[in-house]
Amino acid sequence: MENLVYIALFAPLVGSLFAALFAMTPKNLITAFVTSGLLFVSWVASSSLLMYVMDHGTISVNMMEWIAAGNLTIDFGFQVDAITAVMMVVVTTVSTVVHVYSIGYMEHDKGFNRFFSYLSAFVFSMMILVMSDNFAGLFIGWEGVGVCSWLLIGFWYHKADVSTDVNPSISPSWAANEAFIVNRIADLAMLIGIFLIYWNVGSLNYDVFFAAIPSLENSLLVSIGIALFIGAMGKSAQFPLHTWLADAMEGPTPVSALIHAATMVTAGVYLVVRANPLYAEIPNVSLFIAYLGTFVAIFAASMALVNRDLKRIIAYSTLSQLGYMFAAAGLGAYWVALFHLAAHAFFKALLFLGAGNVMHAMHDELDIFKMGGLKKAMRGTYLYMGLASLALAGIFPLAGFFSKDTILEVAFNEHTYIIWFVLWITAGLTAFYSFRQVFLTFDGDERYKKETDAHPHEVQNFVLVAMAPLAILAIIFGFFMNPFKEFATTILPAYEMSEHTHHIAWILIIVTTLIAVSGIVLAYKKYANGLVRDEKMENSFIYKLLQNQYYIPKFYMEFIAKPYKEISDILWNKVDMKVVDATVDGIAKIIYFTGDKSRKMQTGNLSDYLNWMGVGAMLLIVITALSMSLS
Amino acid sequence: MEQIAFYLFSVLTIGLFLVTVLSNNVLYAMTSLAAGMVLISGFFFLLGADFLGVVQLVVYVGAVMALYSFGMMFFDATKDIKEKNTSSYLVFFLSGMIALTLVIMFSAPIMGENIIASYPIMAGATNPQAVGLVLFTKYLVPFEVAAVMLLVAMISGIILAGKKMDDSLTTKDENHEEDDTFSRKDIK
Amino acid sequence: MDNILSILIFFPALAGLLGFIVDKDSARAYGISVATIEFLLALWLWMIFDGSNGGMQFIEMVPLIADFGISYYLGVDGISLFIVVMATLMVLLGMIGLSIKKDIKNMIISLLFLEMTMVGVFLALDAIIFYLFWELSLVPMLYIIGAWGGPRRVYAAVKFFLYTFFGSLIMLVGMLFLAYLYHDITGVWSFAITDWYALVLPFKYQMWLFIAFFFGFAIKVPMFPFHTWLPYAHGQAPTIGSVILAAVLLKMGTYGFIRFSLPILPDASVEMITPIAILSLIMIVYTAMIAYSQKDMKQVIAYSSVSHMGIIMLGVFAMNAEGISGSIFLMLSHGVVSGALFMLVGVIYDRRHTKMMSEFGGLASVMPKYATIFGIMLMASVGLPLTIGFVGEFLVLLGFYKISPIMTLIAGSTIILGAVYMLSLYKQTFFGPVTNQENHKLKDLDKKEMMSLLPLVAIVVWLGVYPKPILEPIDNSVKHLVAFMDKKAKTQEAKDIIISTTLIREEK
Amino acid sequence: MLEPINISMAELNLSTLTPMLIAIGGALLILIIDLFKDGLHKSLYVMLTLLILIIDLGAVMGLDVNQRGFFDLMLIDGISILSQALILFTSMLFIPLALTSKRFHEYSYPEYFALFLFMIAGFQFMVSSDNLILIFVGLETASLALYTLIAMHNRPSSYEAAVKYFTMGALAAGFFVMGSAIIYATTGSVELYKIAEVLQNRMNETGLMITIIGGALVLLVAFGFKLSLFPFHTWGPDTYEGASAPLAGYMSIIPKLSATIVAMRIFGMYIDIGIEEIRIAILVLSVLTMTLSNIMALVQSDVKRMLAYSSISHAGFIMAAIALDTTKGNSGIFLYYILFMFTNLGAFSMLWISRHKNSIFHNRFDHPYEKFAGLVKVMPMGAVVMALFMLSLAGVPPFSVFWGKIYIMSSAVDAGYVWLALVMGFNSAISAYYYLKLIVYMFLKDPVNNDGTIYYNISKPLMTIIGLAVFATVTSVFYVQPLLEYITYMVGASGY
Amino acid sequence: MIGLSHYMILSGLLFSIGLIGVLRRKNLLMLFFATEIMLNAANIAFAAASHYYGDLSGQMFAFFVIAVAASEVAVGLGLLIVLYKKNGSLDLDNLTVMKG
Repeated sequence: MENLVYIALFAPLVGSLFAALFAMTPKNLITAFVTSGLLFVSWVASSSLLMYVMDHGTISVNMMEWIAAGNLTIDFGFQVDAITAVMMVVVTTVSTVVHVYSIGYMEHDKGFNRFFSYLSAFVFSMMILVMSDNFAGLFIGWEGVGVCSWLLIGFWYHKADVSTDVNPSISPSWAANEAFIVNRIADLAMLIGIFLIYWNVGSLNYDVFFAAIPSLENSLLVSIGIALFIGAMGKSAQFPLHTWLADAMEGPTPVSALIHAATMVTAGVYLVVRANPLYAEIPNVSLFIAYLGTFVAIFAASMALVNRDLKRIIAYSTLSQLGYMFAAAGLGAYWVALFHLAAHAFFKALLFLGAGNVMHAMHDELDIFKMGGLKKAMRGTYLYMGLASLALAGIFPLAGFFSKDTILEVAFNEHTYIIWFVLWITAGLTAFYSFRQVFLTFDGDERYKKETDAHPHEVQNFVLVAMAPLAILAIIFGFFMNPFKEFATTILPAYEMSEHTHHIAWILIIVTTLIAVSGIVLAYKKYANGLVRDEKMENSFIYKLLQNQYYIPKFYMEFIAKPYKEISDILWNKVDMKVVDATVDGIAKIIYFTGDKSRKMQTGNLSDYLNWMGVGAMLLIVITALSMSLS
Repeated sequence: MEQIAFYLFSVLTIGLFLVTVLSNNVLYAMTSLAAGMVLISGFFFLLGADFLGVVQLVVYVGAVMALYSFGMMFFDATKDIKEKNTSSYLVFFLSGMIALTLVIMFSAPIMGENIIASYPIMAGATNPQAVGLVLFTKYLVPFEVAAVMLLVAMISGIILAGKKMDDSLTTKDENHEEDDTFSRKDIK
Repeated sequence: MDNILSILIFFPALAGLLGFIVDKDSARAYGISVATIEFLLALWLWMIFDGSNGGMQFIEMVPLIADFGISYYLGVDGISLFIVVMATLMVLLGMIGLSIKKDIKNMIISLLFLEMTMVGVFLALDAIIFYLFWELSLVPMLYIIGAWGGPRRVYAAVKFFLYTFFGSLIMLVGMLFLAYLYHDITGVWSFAITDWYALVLPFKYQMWLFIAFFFGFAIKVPMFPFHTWLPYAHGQAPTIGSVILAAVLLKMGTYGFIRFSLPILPDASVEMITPIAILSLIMIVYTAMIAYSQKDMKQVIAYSSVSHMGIIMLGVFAMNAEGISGSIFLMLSHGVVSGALFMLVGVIYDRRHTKMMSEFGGLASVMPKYATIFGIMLMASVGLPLTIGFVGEFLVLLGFYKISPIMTLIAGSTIILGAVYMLSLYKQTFFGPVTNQENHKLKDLDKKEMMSLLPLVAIVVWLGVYPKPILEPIDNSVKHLVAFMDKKAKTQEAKDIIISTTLIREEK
Repeated sequence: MLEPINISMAELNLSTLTPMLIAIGGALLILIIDLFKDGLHKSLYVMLTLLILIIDLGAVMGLDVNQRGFFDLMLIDGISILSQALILFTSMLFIPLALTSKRFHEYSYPEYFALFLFMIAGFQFMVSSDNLILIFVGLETASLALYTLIAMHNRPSSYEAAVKYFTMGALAAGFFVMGSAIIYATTGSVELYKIAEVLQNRMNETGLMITIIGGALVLLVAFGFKLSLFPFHTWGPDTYEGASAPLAGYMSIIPKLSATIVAMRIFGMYIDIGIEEIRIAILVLSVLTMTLSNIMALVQSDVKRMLAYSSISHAGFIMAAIALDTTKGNSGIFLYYILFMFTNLGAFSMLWISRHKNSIFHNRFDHPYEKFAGLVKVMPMGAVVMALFMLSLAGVPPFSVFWGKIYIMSSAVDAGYVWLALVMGFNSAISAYYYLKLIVYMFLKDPVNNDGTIYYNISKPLMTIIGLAVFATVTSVFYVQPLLEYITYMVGASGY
Repeated sequence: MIGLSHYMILSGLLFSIGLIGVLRRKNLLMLFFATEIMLNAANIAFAAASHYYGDLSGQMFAFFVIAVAASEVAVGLGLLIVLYKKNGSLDLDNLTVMKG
């Protein structure tokens, strides 16, 4: 089994390195085949591991010692347990699909080989992240996916910067940097968490740490919990570190599908789920997580309502769904969070890939106001995206229905009715914006004919075929909820609904389904027959507020980025040059100046010299008189 | 008697030397210097240092003054020398302060009670005899060194005042008249 | 071969002397050959070095001025071994990548002499010998900066020399005072560091001595506010000068703290943790911000060096094996990474004769290999896990966390601020469209440049993934050191703060 | 009538006098040779002087430590032997600098060499007596000869230099005599060991302290002049500039060394008997000297003048060691002088070989910095050698001056004057700037005048001397130990 | 009764007068006069101390001082002659080529 672990882990790396060899050469299909093939291998290995773990429980392997200093020993240790196995399968599944999809999507891109190299490298990092048996290993993966994300968001690095009016993300490279830097802020907190663990437990291994939790003080656990969660907030783009995710849509769409929907952004959720013994001990923090998640869910959904950018809408919906996951995890329903994570991965990836098809067809036009009526040209894509949107909206029997409803039930069950209510509202909003997007894109008049010079056409068949597994999973995954629960709860706490909740569960389901359906209906009413722009509404304060993402990016720009730059400039020009350096030079100058002044005593006139001797004698008298009187 | 002589001589010496340092006329200065020297020999006689007094007269009034006279004639310094004595306040302040310090110092009970003379003035001998005795035993080496010093002074005087100094080899360009065999051979 | 250390020190110098005879056109080949031999010697030293032994090895001792206690006293332990290896490596790679045409022979000879002094500093166990090499290292560097540098090279070179010279003279007084104290207690004159270790000094003296040493080391490091010579030196120095300066010369300062301040003055070191940490934090944050506002690529890296040196300083004063080992490892990694970055800037400077970021943009499209290597080094510089930069930084922050969580948090901002300025640099130069027409013609890395950069890339990855071969000997020596300090410390405060690893293990 | 006095030759211990007699005899020999034959080449006289100095050195080395001779007038103790040997050795190194390829006025006089030897004899007398009379006479002999030697260079600046030096010297002589008179008046003796005894007894007399200290101060003025301490140093730069380079180099060492020895004897005595004020006065003077002359050296534009100021600064360094009055400090002085001598010998020789007859780079200076610009391109070896000397002067290890510096700094630390060591450190740092300036000119600038005639005055003997200086400067670390051992023994043996 | 102090004070005063001359004079020849005064002042002190202690060393010193004074005059005049030949003046204010 150990070999399977290594195969699952290193196959993507091999693929990545192989592709890297061709990174600077023109497009070569072999890179795509090799990487995709190896990913498939990894998927097979992961799936077998899943099976194995189901039967035999956790597998642990220790590859080698990584860092050892003082009392600290960090190994490259991997363990595959239920959580990991689920994550591995999700990751490999989505990434295999995305790889294959990319063969079509990146067909004409100059950086074709490079793209596959990056993509596989990402998968490798993600695998490390989920497979590591200690926090340091997790951190490797954590940072690794960060870098790959940076590389992939900035994949089209050659694009120039534009002003935020034209493109709120400025440029791919700008967005990439933003993503990296924001993530780093969170990583710092995570590091602090790791340090706290080390100095109080003496080891970074999950097992050791979890075993030690009962003996640790609560305040300490709270600190660790907060620190780790801040880390998770960065990676999962929770408020207030969420801005990067929307900007990350600058990357190629497969990247958005894989990284910014299905896998990397869920790493935060994974962390919370993974650290469930910790969070179980600190209910206050958990509750905060739940509230924050809830807030983000509605917050992001609200922004999605008005956005015109196809990918950004999906990005906000991802954000919103991540909020759901955190809400579940925060409420203690870890397996539910994990289940929603998996389900979301499938349908969201599908949605993104569909969006990629649309983009392709529209020559990279993303404004849904400029589309419409695309269903004629792109039936398959329409089908996929509709399906995925239904799943997202939580319509029976699609995967989203099961997972989302369970979360709502949990919220209800925990008597956190506010959470339930907000999430319930959000479910409605979700349904509305998803279908607003679907209808604006595919239904109604063919606005693109006027607005653009695109000639939309369906993508290659193999691409559609490649997307099929995701579609299938999006449909059927919900039915695996019970086996999933059984499997996951082998190591996660089994969350059971109270009797009461059980009884009214069907009411909740109906209520939820109702709001989702009404959302869809509303969207249909408004948009299915073409776009009617409501100037008044678009100029209203709330609309503007939402469109500008509550002015948060602007706020960050104006109150953090710009002042930072200005302070830096001041520090350099004013402080470092004019104070610190000038002091040093000033001392030198004073010495030099004194020399210049005192050389004046050397007048060249003997008479003055003789007088100096007299002065000297006088000086001696004064010195001695002083020292005599002092002593 | 001794007191009268001391004070008289003191006042005179001080006066004469003041003339020496303050007068703008070189002739006055020199004359008063010579006179002061004579008076100083008077002090020597007063103090029983007869030999020293005589040497003082011979060397100073005889030799040194003669040299200065020659020098003065050479430099044609009889004409009034215009000196720009700037910063005289400083000069007088410094000298005054130093004088004051010295006076304070010397007002102290300098005279030691228990000091045993290393080279006592012998009872039976005249001063020149006693001086001679010490000079040619204990101080023979300094005496000889003084001789060397005078030789050095003589050589120096001759060289410096000599004709050879008129033409400087140091500044003479010798591009066409290279130095003798040695350097030509060894120049790199 | 018991005298391998002497050979290591004097081989380059001898080769430098003989180099006067070598023909101008062959000088570079000569230099590379000599540097290769020297590097192999260093590797060999590593091979025969007993990594499990934390003490000094290959000790050589010849009394020089016996009456004054000065002897030619060399030794190597895990702390110094790798810095020496790195120094020889950087000289070798620097020479391979050398692009200077003017007076190349003088350059090669200067480099070889510089190599002698660098190796000497790290191998010396006698304070005066240490000081000797320490001062002597200024001379070739002065020449390298002053003769091949930019427009303000003379100013930069002189500033570098005088500033360091000034600091080290204060340090010298400290050394003399220590020797005096040693003489006072034992009746014997000795400048041997190992002898000094045995001294248990009153707290007051420790403080004064600490301050004296501090000036010498802090200026070299360079710690805020003594850092202003560095941007000039780097800004004006030729590539090779910057490489050596950043990779090796700066490490002398931090090495000095480890070699002198900590074991000789443990109580004072503990007492001074807070002030030093505050200075280090200022270095870390302040210079990172300044780096962000630079317009010259090289200045960014120069200031980033200061910032990273701040982390190293923190690690040194973490007073536990994790932190100190980490800081030594970080010295190595910073040496490799900043050396490589300076080489990379040199590459572009050779082509365009400018280092201003505004002149570039979109280089990634024109020079993909260059951009890749730069990117790898950038990631190592910002401390990405599995690159060399992470291990040290992680250990340092981890170690210092024990001292002060808040300060660690501030210090940790380096991972953010570092990313800010490095990514901003990368974006400005490598990303975006190629705006400047001249950049279209740029050639990617040639063979020579690849030869000098690829080994560094390999090291960056290798030691990032598998730092054990280096970390373990370092750690052994550091544990040795920390245990020693723990034993020697007198004040309770110091005893509390210094965490001796072995003791903890025993408790467990 | 007086009794005849019987003196046995053995009691006189004439051997104590032999070294000086050899020098004087040699000088007379040169004068006589000149009488017999005119126009002999200077190389003859140089070699003759060298031989005489060698014999002299042999005689000095043959002396036993701690003996007195000639009615206890001569005092041959360790420091006397040491300093005589150093005087002779240094003279031997400097005198061949006369063998330039170009002709200079002073070397056309055989009397130059005679005066040189007389001067050496004067210095030898000065250092080997504790009788103020002999010290004074020796000092004056040497000084008068030296004034003449300076003036014999025969160009306007050398007269100016000689006159300035002479006049200030005359004033200093006045102070010396006055100081001695005060001491004599308070102690009734002119011999230091007796003075010390009497002073010790009279220390407690009320009101006398002021006179005791006053006398020492007046003497200190005189020595301040000789040692060129601030503010009595003003002759220094001008005289160095006016004198020929070898003589300037010589003046930076030997007259100062002799004066240092005497100062060590006199002021060491005062400090020994516990008059702290003198120590403080000396310390203040030396600190002022090293600092002020250092910063004045910063702004010089002529190398020789810079070296003059630097020598003054080094003298301040040394004077500080006198104030410490420890065996280590006093040994340090000798060590410092020896090591400093090699370097300064080299530096001034380098100036000397680059001396042009007419100043072609500057209308006043012989050796402006510009002259050396880009030297490394024109004459790499010369530049490297000069740089070595500059680094040594700046106190960069392992070159010679460094060892002297740390030894003196260490003795300051030992004596509890850590601040003094720090001041020395600061000054070394400041001084590095102007030494560096020359290096910067030589290595980092482009040549101004590239006709390759900078080493205009070069000759084989000069190169040999420079080679020696380089060798001694670079390898100093190997001979410091035996030297130090010897010096410490000698100094310790003579009770300082 | 005239004591040693009287003579010493006289000597001190004369010394100071000499000092005035040295510090004040610009003409080298006249400056030299002043140095003679200083030496003579010291001589009086020597002779007086010698007298009061009944010791001859002081007289010896005075004797040698006179010798030195004479030598100095010789050398000094030699220098002055050279200087005068070249400069045509003995004024110190003309002797300021070297400075700074």
